[in-house]
Amino acid sequence: MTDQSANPTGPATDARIEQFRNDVEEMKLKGSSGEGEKWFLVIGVVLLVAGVVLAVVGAVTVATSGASPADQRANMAQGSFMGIALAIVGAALFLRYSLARYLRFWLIRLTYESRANTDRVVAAIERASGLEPTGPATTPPAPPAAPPAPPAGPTDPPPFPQG
Amino acid sequence: MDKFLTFTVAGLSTAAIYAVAASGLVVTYTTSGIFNFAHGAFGMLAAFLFWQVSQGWGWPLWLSVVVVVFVAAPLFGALVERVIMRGIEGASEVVKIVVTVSLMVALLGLATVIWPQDIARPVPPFFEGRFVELAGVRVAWSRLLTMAIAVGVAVGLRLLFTRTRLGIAMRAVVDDRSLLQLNGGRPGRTAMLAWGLGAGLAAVSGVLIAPEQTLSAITLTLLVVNTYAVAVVGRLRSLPGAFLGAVILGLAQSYATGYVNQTASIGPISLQNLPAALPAIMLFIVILLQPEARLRAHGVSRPRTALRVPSQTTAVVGGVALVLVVAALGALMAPSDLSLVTKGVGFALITLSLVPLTGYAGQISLAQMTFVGIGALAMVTWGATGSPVGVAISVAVCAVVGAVVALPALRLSGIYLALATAAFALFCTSMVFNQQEIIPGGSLQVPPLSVGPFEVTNDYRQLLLFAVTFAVLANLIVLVRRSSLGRRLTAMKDSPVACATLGLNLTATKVGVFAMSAAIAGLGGALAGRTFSPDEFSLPSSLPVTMLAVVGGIGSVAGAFIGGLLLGAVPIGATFFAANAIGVFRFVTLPMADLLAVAPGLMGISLGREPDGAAPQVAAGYRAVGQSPPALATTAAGLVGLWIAARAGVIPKWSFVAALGVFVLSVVPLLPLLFAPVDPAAEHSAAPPRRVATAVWMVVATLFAALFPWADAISSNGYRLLVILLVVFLSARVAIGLSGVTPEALRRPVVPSPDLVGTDRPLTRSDAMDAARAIGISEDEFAAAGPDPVLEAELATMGARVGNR
Amino acid sequence: MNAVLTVEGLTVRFGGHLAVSSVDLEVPAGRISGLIGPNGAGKTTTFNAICGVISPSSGRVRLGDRDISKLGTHQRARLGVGRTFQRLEVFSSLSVRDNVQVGLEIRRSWSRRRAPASQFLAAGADLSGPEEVELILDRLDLGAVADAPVGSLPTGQARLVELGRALAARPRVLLLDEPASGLDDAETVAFGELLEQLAAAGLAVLLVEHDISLVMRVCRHLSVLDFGQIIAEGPPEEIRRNEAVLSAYLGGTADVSAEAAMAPGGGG
Amino acid sequence: MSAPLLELRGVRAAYGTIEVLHGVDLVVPEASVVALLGPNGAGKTTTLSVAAGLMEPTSGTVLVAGRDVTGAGPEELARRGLTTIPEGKGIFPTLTVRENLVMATYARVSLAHVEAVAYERFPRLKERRNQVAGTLSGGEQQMLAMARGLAVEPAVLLLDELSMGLAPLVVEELYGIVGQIARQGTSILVVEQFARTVLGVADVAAIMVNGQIRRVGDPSAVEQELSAAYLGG
Repeated sequence: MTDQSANPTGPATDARIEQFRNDVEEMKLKGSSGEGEKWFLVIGVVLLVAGVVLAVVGAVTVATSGASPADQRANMAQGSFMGIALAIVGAALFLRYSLARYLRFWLIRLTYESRANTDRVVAAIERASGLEPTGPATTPPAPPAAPPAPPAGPTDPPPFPQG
Repeated sequence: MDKFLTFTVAGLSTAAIYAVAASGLVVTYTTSGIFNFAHGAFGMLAAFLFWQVSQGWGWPLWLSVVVVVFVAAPLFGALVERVIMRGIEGASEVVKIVVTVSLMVALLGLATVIWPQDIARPVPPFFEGRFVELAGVRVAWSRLLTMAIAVGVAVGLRLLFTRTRLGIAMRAVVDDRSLLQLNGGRPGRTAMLAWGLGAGLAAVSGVLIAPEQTLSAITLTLLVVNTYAVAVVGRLRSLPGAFLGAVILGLAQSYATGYVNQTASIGPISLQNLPAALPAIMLFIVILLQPEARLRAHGVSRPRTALRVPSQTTAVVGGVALVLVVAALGALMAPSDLSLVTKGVGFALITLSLVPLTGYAGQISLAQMTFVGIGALAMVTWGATGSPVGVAISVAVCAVVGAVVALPALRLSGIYLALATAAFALFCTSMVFNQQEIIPGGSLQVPPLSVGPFEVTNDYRQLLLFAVTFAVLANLIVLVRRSSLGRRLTAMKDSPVACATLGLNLTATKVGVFAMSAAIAGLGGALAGRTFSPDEFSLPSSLPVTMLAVVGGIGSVAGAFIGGLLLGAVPIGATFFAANAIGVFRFVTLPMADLLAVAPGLMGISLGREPDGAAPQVAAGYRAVGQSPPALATTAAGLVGLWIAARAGVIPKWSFVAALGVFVLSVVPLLPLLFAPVDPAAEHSAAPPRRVATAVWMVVATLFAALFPWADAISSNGYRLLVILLVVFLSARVAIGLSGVTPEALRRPVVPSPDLVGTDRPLTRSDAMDAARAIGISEDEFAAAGPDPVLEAELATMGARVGNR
Repeated sequence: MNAVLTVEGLTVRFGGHLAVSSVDLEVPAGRISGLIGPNGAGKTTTFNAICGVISPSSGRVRLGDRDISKLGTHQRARLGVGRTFQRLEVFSSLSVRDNVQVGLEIRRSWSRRRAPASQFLAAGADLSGPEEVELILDRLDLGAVADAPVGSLPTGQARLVELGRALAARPRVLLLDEPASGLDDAETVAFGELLEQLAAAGLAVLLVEHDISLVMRVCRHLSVLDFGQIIAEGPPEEIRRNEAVLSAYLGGTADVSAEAAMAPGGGG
Repeated sequence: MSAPLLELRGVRAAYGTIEVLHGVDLVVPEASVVALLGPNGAGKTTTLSVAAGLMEPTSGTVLVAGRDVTGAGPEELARRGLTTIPEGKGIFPTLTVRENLVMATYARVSLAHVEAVAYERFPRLKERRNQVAGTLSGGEQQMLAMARGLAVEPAVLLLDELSMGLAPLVVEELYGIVGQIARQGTSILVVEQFARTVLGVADVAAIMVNGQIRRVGDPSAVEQELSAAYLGG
């Protein structure tokens, strides 16, 4: 149409790319499952605190109000007990989503490391016994009992880097 | 001349309110594709809140306006979008309509609970007592203010939608949601803002209308229904069209008030209520003028679940069983309970009328009770002796009226049919059922049926009549579903365009189904044999019928029955628990009756998550029961036994509720197991020890629930109800364990969990990375796990050893 | 040859966008006519205008000697315009047999006299409804899946169901909109043979298809649509060498063999 | 060299239960034009949707500027400079030309700038700035879409089937602009059915068949393979 000449490439474009990299770096990511768990963690803490506060308030109400013992019982049942229940739920949530994260991590890591080590042992033995002289240690044979891995093309990722 | 000017000003002021309300409706519809039937209820809530804040709590006027219009309403609208509407985005039109209608009913119930109709709640007009002289006519400042606000809203919306990025994005999201995302817009947030804006506009209209009316939840909600007619002028999408419609309607209503002789009448219909009927008339005219909707080929999406069509044998057996059970139960009931139950089964007949229309053909009607009323009226007129000829005439009249009402709207999309039927209900209420000449004394006594020697002389016979009619009609409908017509209706629901290219006249077919549906509803009215008040034929009475029919599972006859019983259960429950209330702490006490008033609406809203309704799920769990005659018999016997025990005063009311829950949910599904022939090869067959365990469990669970002194052990009603629910739930879980079969509804899809990775198949690098990412560990951190030095050394020496050999 | 379907000066406008512009088509009986063209050239729009799903801004559609331009979709269908859809429009909650049966039942609901069955279903002329359905299922090799819900079928078979349903209405002219998409190679070949049988039995077929090898094999006449206009017409061999067609498909210079370049041509 | 601006690693994606991408690896390095070619139904558009964030992969990762952004919303990426012009017409048909340009301003550019760039490059759009976009001709609509791609100065540009339904001359002009954007240093991933169309602009061509990348190489070198892929070879 009118102007087919290209704008000159300049420092401005590099700056644009740089800015893009920074923007992407600062982007808040959501949607990963870790995010949901963080929320539960927060809810757990909030419930814990709210429950304790409610329990205390309930106890104070009992102390200050209610002429008759029946009234006091009612308040206790409805205020303090509810507070304690909330606190327990909150604590449970907190434990579930804080501890579990790390337990799971260690589990995966242990599984993975043990598997990697098994692979290396097998590879070493094979190498040593001359079964597969060219086979690099990085080609883990599938465990015999395991079902076949999902179809893997050229996209199959390289085995986990060692060290 | 003065008179003309006066009425013009009054009309323009009404028009201004309509315009504001309608623009809110158009904003939400264009941005989300959901026609908000609850729009009027939004405005109604705002009006009440405004009264509460300004009159109840005595806050300054300006602050009240700000709080209601600019804070509470928009937040509420955004909340509704986020919590309810986002879930039904891709749902069928029927579900969309039912969910918003349910929201309207729920809000109505809520308003009645919070602001009971016990006192008058006057709201003084703005600038009270201040007038301005215009061409010799005194015009209140408040009217000028109203008009000024409408103009302001018009200008504001115009600017918003053409000048601001947010407004343009609201229009863009309709065009192409994902393209908006690719541009960087956030459709979810845009939709929330649009709903907030819509609710804000509803609030403006509510606050403006509050001083002009006595605050009544139903009147206010329905008043804003008038805006449907206004919005239709702009084909529900155009703001200028809506404003034009508002002016036409406002002026027409005002002139009708001023110039139509209130005492004049056309035949038996007096013109006194003409202004109230004008919106409905206008809606019909506008719909008539609309060009036919274009057919579209979308490509057919796969249905969520294909509904099973019952065999005719099942239908016949079911019908006979229904009649027998109803007859047995009815014989045992006290007169007061009997009349309630009779009503409930009568409702089932009316929900049944929606099965061919909504379930098979995918169309919706919001005026079923109006057809009941027409049927009843025709019966009174032509069958005063209770003769079957009168019934036949009633049915025919309803079919014809139904066809005439539906014809114009059926050429357009489903939403117009919903609007047209709603308008028809309003029209009939004001022009027919509220006319002294037509229903003298404000009550309509439908003569009980009398066919030769069989006369319906009491409630029990009435109940039998309903049960037999339901059974027969249900069988006919199943027959229709299995016939060529049923296949055609299903096909039409699946792909209208394909049907048209095969030579099916879509409009004629739909009109036929609508007429059939109206006829069945009319039959329900003609056979009712009781006294109706005109209120029962109004729009607010029709809405729960449609809602609960869809909740019950409109695709099947059984679903209609469940829906009808749910509908009947509300008044039964309200009577049963009339004196009870649920206390939450000691701050709030909710009467059960109030909770039940909100319940149907909440059930309808829950459809957003279960669009197929309850029946298919329940049916899956109980199908085996229906196939085992001894199980069926035991079920009936158990229910009757419990009922007798309750009636005889052996077990108290609460125990009856608990035992009923336990019996129905955890005993009945196990019965087939108990009676199944012993076949070691069969999957669900049970070995004798398991049978004994099952039988023992059944007896223990039921007896425990029936004999536990609920009322004495737990003093608060609320806690008692919770504990009973818990017991019922636990017993159902045990039942599931015993039968070893997980009900369909409890089955969850298997989602691969990061916890399992590496244990069920070889761990790949991307699995490990996925897992690591899931718990927030970076790639580098993960890779840092170095080789084990001990193992490394071991390997080295091993390698050396082997190598040396 | 006597044209069953004649389209004259068909023009469809969406807003200011000219989707189809002065298109003329003739579809005679006993011949498979192809309508090809790049994506967005207006093929489906032409179909929609022929069967009355959209109304054209101008132009006429004639079936035999009768002008059907003013009729509604279902009236045109009753006169003998049958079609399938680019994106499947099957009745997915019904079984395969019921899909075909609905087609038949809809026909019987408006046609007292029996429309002459094409020779493809010659035996069907005197059959009862269920027998005719079975015959169609048999001819289309759908007997094995007759009771399966269509929603559960692979696309290839679902397309056959659509075809069977259209045949049950006994059309005089059949419009097929990309019937081979979703079919594998073997299925496509079989489908081509089926089309040839249909045409041999005297049916007029208008085929929109982007699988050029199929089009070249079965069509005896091609019309090429580009920007809503017919840019070339003639037997396939001629079209293959047509410069205008090549540039419509390839954009600019054309120096590879037509077939290789056109193969992915009208893809959508 | 720093991380490529866009990278897909082992991406699998499915519509419902039907997997259409069976592990796609694709790299778009800084300042290069990558053409993704392949026959209909190969999964090109799906690949683009995954890259743009419109679709979440069932497994595998999407890296933008070296950061794993799997699961990030498309709007977040778009606002930062990963611009996508989808298949067909990347415009809002009921908005006016000017309003369409307003929608581009989410990507942190001023309307004045967007309008200046768009109208300078396509004077025809200026004449029609108050016309509803749906009534423009096909070519003009595509120009409007491209104007957005031009004006927001994307760091990464994803283009889907630019040539669909357009006259050769228009396609040529549009690709001239693509080339110009590329020379500004923007990385471009362009999906096309025909290798010929992008020969002039692409640095690398990747051939996609049946949900997998079959070959990556010089555009002119892959052409032979491409026609084989089309003919089912």
